[in-house]
Amino acid sequence: MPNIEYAVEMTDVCKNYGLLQANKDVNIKVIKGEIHAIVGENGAGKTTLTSILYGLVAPSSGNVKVNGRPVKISSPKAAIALGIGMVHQHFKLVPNFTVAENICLGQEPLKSLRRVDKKKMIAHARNISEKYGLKVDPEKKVCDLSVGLLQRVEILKALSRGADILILDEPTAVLTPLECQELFKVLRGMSEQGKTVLLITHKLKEVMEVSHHITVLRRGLTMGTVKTSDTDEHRLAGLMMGREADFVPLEKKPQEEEKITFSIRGLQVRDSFNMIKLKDISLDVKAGEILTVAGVEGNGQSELVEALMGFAHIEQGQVLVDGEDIAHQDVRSRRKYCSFIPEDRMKTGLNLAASVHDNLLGGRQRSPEIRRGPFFDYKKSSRLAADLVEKFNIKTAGLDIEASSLSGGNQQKIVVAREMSFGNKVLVVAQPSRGVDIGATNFIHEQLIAARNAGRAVLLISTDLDEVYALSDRIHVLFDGKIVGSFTPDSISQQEIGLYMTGVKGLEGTA
Amino acid sequence: GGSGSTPPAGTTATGATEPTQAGGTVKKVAMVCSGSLGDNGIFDMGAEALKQAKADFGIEYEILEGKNDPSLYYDLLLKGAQGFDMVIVNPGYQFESYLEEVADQYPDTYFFYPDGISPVEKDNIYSISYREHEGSYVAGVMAGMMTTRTDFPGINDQKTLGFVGAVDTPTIQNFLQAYEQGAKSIDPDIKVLSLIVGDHNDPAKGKELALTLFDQGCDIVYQAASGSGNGVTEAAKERKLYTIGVDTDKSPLAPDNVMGSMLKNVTKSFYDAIGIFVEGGTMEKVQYEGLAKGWTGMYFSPEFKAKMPADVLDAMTKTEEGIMNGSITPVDAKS
Amino acid sequence: MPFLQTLFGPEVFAAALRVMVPLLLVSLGGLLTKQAGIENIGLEGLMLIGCFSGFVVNYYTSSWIAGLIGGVVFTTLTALLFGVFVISLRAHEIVTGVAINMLGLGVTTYLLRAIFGVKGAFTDPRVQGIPTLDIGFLKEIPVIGTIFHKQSIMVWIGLALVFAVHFMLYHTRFGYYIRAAGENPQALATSGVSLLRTLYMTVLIHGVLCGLGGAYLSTGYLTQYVENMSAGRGFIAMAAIAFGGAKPLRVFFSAILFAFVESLSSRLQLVQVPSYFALMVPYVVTIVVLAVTSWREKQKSKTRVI
Amino acid sequence: MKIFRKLLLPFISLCAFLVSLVIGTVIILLNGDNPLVAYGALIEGAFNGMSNLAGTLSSATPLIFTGLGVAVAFKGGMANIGAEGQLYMGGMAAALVGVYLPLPGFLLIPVALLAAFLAGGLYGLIPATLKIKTGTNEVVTTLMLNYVAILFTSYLVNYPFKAPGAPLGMTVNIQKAARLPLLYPGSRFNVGFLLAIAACILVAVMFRYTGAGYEMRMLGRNSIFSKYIGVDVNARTLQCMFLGGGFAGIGGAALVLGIQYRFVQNISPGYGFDGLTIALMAGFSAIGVIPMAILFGALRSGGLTMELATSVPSELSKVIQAVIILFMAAQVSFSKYFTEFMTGLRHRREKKQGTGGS
Ligand SMILES: Nc1ncnc2c1ncn2[C@@H]1O[C@H](COP(=O)(O)OP(=O)(O)OP(=O)(O)O)[C@@H](O)[C@H]1O
Ligand SMILES: Nc1ncnc2c1ncn2[C@@H]1O[C@H](COP(=O)(O)OP(=O)(O)OP(=O)(O)O)[C@@H](O)[C@H]1O
Ligand SMILES: [Mg+2]
Ligand SMILES: [Mg+2]
Repeated sequence: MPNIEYAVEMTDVCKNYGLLQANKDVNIKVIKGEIHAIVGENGAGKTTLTSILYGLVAPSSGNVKVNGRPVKISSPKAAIALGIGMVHQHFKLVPNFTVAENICLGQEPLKSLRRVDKKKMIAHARNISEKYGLKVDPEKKVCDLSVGLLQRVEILKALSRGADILILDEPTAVLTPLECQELFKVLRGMSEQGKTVLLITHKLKEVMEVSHHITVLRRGLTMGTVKTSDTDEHRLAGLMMGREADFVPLEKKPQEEEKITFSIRGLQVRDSFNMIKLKDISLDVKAGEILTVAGVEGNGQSELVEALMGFAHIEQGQVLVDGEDIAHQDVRSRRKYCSFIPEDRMKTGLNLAASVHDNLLGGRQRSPEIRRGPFFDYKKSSRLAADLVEKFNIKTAGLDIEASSLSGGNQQKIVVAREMSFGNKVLVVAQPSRGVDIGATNFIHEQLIAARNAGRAVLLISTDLDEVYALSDRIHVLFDGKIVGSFTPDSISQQEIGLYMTGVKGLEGTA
Repeated sequence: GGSGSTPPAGTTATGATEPTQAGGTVKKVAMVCSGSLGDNGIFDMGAEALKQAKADFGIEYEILEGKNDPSLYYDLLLKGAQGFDMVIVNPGYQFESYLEEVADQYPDTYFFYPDGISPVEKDNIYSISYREHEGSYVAGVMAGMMTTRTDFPGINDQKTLGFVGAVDTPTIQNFLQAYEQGAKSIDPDIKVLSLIVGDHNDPAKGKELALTLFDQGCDIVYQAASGSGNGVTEAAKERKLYTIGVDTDKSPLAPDNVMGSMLKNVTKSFYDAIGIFVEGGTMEKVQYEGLAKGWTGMYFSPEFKAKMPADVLDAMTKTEEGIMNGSITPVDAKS
Repeated sequence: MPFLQTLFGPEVFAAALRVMVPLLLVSLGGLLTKQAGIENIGLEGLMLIGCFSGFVVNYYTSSWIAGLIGGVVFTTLTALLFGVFVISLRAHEIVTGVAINMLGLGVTTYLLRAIFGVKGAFTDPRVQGIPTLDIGFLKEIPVIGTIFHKQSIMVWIGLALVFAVHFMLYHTRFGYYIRAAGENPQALATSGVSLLRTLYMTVLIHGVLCGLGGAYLSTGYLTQYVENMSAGRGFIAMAAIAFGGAKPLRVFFSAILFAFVESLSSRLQLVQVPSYFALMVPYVVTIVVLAVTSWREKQKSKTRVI
Repeated sequence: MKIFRKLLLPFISLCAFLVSLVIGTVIILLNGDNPLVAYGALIEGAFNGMSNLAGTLSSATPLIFTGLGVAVAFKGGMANIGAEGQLYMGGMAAALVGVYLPLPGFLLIPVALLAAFLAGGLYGLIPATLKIKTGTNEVVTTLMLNYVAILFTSYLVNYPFKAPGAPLGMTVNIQKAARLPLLYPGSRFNVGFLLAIAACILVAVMFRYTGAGYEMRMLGRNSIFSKYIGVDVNARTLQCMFLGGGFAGIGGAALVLGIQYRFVQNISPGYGFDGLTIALMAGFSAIGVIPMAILFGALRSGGLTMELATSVPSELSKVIQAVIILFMAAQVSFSKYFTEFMTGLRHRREKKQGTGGS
């Protein structure tokens, strides 16, 4: 093809982390003005590749060209100078700064005496937040925001810098359908203005929807670039996983028993600012049922999970497991009946500084399964860990390496593997497939269904409606700390449920 | 030696006439220190003595520093005992338990145990201890008389004296109590305000404490605070008031504000001991001395002595005689 | 109440101010690195270097300004060494701090002997003390007068620096960068600010402040050098920093508090409190106050209502 | 490759060590001495012959204990800068038992050690309690408590328990039966060293092979995660601080019962702080503490010989120590760059051989 302008050309890019190779001679060409998707399993090297482009990671070898000119991008500063912007998979925000300060970081407006102009910052933040339809209070401290809001700040921060080449590393993982649509509108708009977008996501549906070209990575190698119109989700999945993607549709066996295993009665919880976050929540989960609490981030799901895990103080109400109230038990005793998949894997779900082995053993440190007498038996524990790694095919260089060096999705799999392995009768599951590739997502879903079919009670908290529809027996919608509606998946469309989630509908019902 | 005639740090010491050599062979002396040089105290004074002895008696010497690390003391003492004829165990009490063993292993080595009396009796251990209280008593007498001499520049009529000590140890108490006793012997109404720095090398705090005392109406502050004492001297200089130095002559630091120094003449005592050792003389097993041997006592720089009222100087001389002939007995806080 | 007069007379405050300044300057330096996320227990060593180099330069130039500059320069160089190891070589900051302390003590002691041939203490009339500022009209005012007139110039500079540092941290870009670097270096780096540049500049500025503190101790507060004369002030500074939450104004107040309690504790000895217990007071007070404040913060964060 | 990873760190720390020696050499040359002589003396004084070795090991003994004390606390998430104070409290307790308790020999030593452990441990509980109850930063409290302990013990030996006639605050000598048995006569190398090794092994086993150890390890790295997997965070915090303080306390006992045979005021030249450095350099590994402590002991006792054999003064050997510490501290990052470089080479080789290398 003669006169095609490439915004980005990366050739033979390699990156070694210690003994591990995250990128092996990766080649990718991004045409100016297109939306170019990068897909691949967890650990395929997507984040690494884009981090190299953004100057965050120094490649071990390889060449990068931007707008046709060969460049050495030694730091994000250099990348920014080249008009590159990035939305990071693991948010890069300053906890004790306000939203505005985070958005303006590095380009603060100045007033007299070279003082930073705080008013201007706030105004600026408010403007772009409205402009891009991602609502967030500019004066709130970032450390007080839920994951969903953090994602919005991260995106706004990148957009506000008006980059010509924008990299988005799994921006939609925690956004609601409406927010996703908003974002895609923005991206399309950018590409129409001749700006280039590099989009990383595990949701092939989105990829097919917005992208022009798709580059597939597998285990650090480029599997090639395809025109979106020439392919489909199934072929992509196959290319990503290197085998035929054969997703047997998840079949649920009909519920026979009506026994209520897990129920919440009149739950009230405040957040650290003493604001009521959950008002009089009541719900029942039957044995062999998946009950979903759907809702937009910041409406109380986080608090719900924390309360159930025993992290947040329960002000009023009961949490009953087979009729026994565990509302005021400590975490250890709760774990006897319940397993938890927390929404925040980085801090809560995992000990990133500890080995994969130690992470997989969490909660078992006292159980005889891994002991001989009073002591750990590393034969037993390693076997147990190895089995989990195998069963949940977690991609890791070994049991004794730090969890931090695993890719996001594989980290998530560790949490899921551990929590599933206890076989508790109650599962509290928050955002189980956040940032997880389709293979793994499908696998995790299979596991949840299996648990359900085995007669366990599963309480799912999720913002991903596809997931919600794929798994739920019943759906409760949480808005502003209240349950504003309950449905069965077949009784309501995604669009309509979206209206409940955003409070457009449903309030009159509970008022 | 009476007040004023006592020379500073053992310059004209006995037998310093011409370099002598007992038995031709060069005598090797080791000084084993629990701490490190630079303490403005017993280690530095000891080093000074060795330097003079080398010049006058042609000895060879080594100084082994223990850096206040007890786990090294044993090695230190051994290394000193090996290949040295005389070991100055400085200060003896820090090395007591090791000395007991080492002195047996090296019967021909001559162990010199300063600043205390060795509880272990051995033929080759010689203890010396200082009667700081004698000199301090004299200092107290002087201060007691001076603090009301309003005709003397800076002196007020209040009967308040000051004292700054490094750390509250028996030795420091020995300085303080006799000083107080001496002052009260002049006038029972005299108050002595005492402050402790809590550190041997914190001149800033020493100065702060001295200023505090001056604020309290003290006009003469007696310092027994080694490194921290330099701060006291500076405070006196700043306020144009007076301090009584300690250990060595402090007048060079502030000629007009150092109202004499109570020498704890370690240098002289070491020097003498080495002299006796080199010349093969005999030395008492235990010496507990002060004025009589000039190991402690007041010293004035000639300039300042000229300023001192005659009657005060007489009184000091009388006191010294009294102490030496036993008619005056200063309190001894060490025993 | 002569007893209370002893404990709380205006002299006590004047003393507190004098005592505070070296502590304050070093604390200001330390809080910067702390804000940038570097725990630095090498303050003691840096301060000592400042004491020594300030004194030596002053000795040879007989100029207090040159002395201050000298102290600042050498201390900053040492701080740079600290920076290279902690920032570029990613050495453990506490180990590095410990090493810096050993280095400071060792080098100064060695040079003291190498240069002046003395050990322990050294002073010389050639050294020109930092002048005091005699503010006439203040003298008239009763209490204020006793406290403020005739304080060293460095007292005033120190006070000014408190606000300077506050301004820098909370009102300039660089201040934002420092704090961001401390909380989430990645966030700063990805925002296009060079993390290295920020950290190194912070470490250098912190060196300057430590140098001032040290030089003031040996050529302003005193005009002499005594081996290891920083005497633990670097560690007290760490406490002041933690106590003030590494915020300049609060650190200023904790420095004042420490200094005040310090001079108070000396005076306690005058009312017959055994010295060992009197000397304990500053440390115990620190712990108690720190505990109380932390506890109150904890309560607040629990029941803050928006 | 596994082997390669295992050998890497030792190799790197060796390099770091060598670099620091080079710098030390420069310093010695500047001082006008022959580095070979100096280092020769250093090594000889540290290791040559049983008596020198004994000297090294005996000065390493208290350091192992304080190092262990710090390591345990840090591993459990408590930044314990207070080993010095805990050492003083332990030493004092041991001294009092050793001096005053009329017990038969075989009981006296165990009781004294136990007393030291308790004293140090309880003293360690103060900052731990403050932390869990009020959230007070332990770095400062432990630091301050050092001074308090030093002053407090000084008071005790200057007033209530003062040895009559002593010019400095100190207790009288402990009973002969309370002295730790010597392992090499003519030195202070005693069973305390073996106890120290045993303690390290014990702790290592606890951390690696017990639930409590696992929980402390997790707690030290991520308290939220620990809470989430059901760890009683407060209890564990107290426990590991008690352990840490206890071992530092025994360090004091080793000093009193094994070396000085009495408590003298300001008995420690900073074993607690060296313990901190040692623990950090050992990466808080209980076993790693042993070689590090021995390295420090060697530098100390070898330093003496060096100072004797050359004109290198004590403060310069301090500087050399500091330099060594600096470079040992920097080793980790060296190793990172080194591995990635090696992996790059491997990859290039594989490419030449045509294999994709996946
Ligand atoms: N800092 C690091 N240190 C060591 N290994 C790392 C590091 N970062 C990533 N890796 C490894 O590099 C490989 C690629 O990681 P990367 O994050 O690029 O994968 P990814 O495609 O982004 O996966 P995901 O979709 O889960 O985010 C993974 O195997 C991961 O274990
Ligand atoms: N990219 C950067 N990395 C580190 N520090 C910086 C950076 N940019 C500025 N600073 C620091 O912040 C201080 C003020 O920031 P400022 O950005 O206004 O300086 P500047 O040179 O005017 O930059 P600009 O060109 O953005 O105006 C500078 O003194 C500098 O020390
Ligand atoms: Mg990724
Ligand atoms: Mg008077």
